[in-house]
Amino acid sequence: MSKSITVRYFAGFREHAGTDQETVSVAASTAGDVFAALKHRHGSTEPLGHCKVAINDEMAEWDSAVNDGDTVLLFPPVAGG
Amino acid sequence: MSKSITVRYFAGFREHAGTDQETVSVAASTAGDVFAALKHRHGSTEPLGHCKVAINDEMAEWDSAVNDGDTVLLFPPVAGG
Amino acid sequence: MDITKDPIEPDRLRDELIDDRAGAYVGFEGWIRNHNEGQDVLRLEYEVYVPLALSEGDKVIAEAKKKFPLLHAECVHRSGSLEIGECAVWVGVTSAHRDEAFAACRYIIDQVKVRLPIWKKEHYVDGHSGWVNCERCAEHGQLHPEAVSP
Amino acid sequence: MDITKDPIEPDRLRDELIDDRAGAYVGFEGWIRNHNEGQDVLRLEYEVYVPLALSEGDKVIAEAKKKFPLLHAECVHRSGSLEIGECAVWVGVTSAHRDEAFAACRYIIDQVKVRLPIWKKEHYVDGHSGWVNCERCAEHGQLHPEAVSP
Repeated sequence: MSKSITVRYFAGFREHAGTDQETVSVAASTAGDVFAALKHRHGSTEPLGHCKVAINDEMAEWDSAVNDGDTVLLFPPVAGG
Repeated sequence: MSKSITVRYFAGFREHAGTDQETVSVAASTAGDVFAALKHRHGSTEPLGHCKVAINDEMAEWDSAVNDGDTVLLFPPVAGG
Repeated sequence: MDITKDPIEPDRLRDELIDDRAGAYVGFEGWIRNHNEGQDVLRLEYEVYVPLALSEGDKVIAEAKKKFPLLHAECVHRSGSLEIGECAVWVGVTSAHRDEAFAACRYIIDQVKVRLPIWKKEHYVDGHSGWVNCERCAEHGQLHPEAVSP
Repeated sequence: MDITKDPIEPDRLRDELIDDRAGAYVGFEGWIRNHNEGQDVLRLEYEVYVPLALSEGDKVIAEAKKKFPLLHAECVHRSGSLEIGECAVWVGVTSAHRDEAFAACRYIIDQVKVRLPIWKKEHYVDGHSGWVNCERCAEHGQLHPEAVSP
């Protein structure tokens, strides 16, 4: 069943998508499903384990459930310091 | 055979000896012999391994040879930092 | 944890950790190097997702305080554009003895680097640029292997 | 290596290590704590045999530079009378990456503490005093077990 998900893109993902945020309708149970469904937007072929995800401003796991109306933040590999 | 050795005392050794330097005549082959012969002056019952010694301003070992006229510096356990 | 657009002042930050019970202070600073993986770096841009960088950084510091008997620990990371030589991140730790100050300072910087939502784009002397660590991000010019950063 | 009777200024000393090739700076400071082994400390006196402290300190720094790929490394130790909170020793190291900066800073302070001819006498709030580490020095009031210092 499709859910309405607001997706936020960061760093390289944002540059590839050409936007920092969009609301999409996706058939997704988990954060990982959202990442996979939007591969054409963020453009990443990184293994999921290199990237991170947050749901509604809380750090989450790729197998965390997403619900209708959630905001999913897609983080490319971090590089602080 | 006795040698004339100038002995310098530091920290607790100096306080115990009541002087920072004296020239003594001792029968000593090594720095360790000097330490042992002057136990009544520096007063230490520390194991030699806890203390350090220098001869003529160069760090030395307890089995380093001493010669007539040398200056032997007796260092109690160090505590920098 | 703090994120700032302004220059980091390590001496001022250190002074805030002063404590009569402290016998050891260890400070770490990450500076912008003029090279990375054989390329000449001109400047860097840090992108930080502030809300989660702050909460995740606070978690890291709380973990360090739980793991080690510390008196104080703090971390500040820059955002925005930085020139060569500027301080990108500072970590300061005080404790009674030095073992835990070294260990905790190291723990904090290691965790901050791998967990906080912070990205850096390097601008090279030859004109191109790229996001560090993002080998397969499908971005133009992002041909970096796994970054080895300070 | 430097030995000084004047207050140590870590921020000024750090600035002398600045280098465009440096990605990491690690600084260690040993501060005078208000307690040691359960006793309340009032102040400390450092006795330093300067000629050998300098030469042995220079050796330690040279060893660190040989062991690790450093850019710069320096150490300054105080002598004389110090109050609670004062900086007794500072070590600063810069390198391209953080691994070696942490390792070298730790190496230098560890070696400086066990090898340099430096002694400290603690003066306690209750009026007595003693040379740290000198359990069996046969001195009055020197009843300390092996010291665990910062």
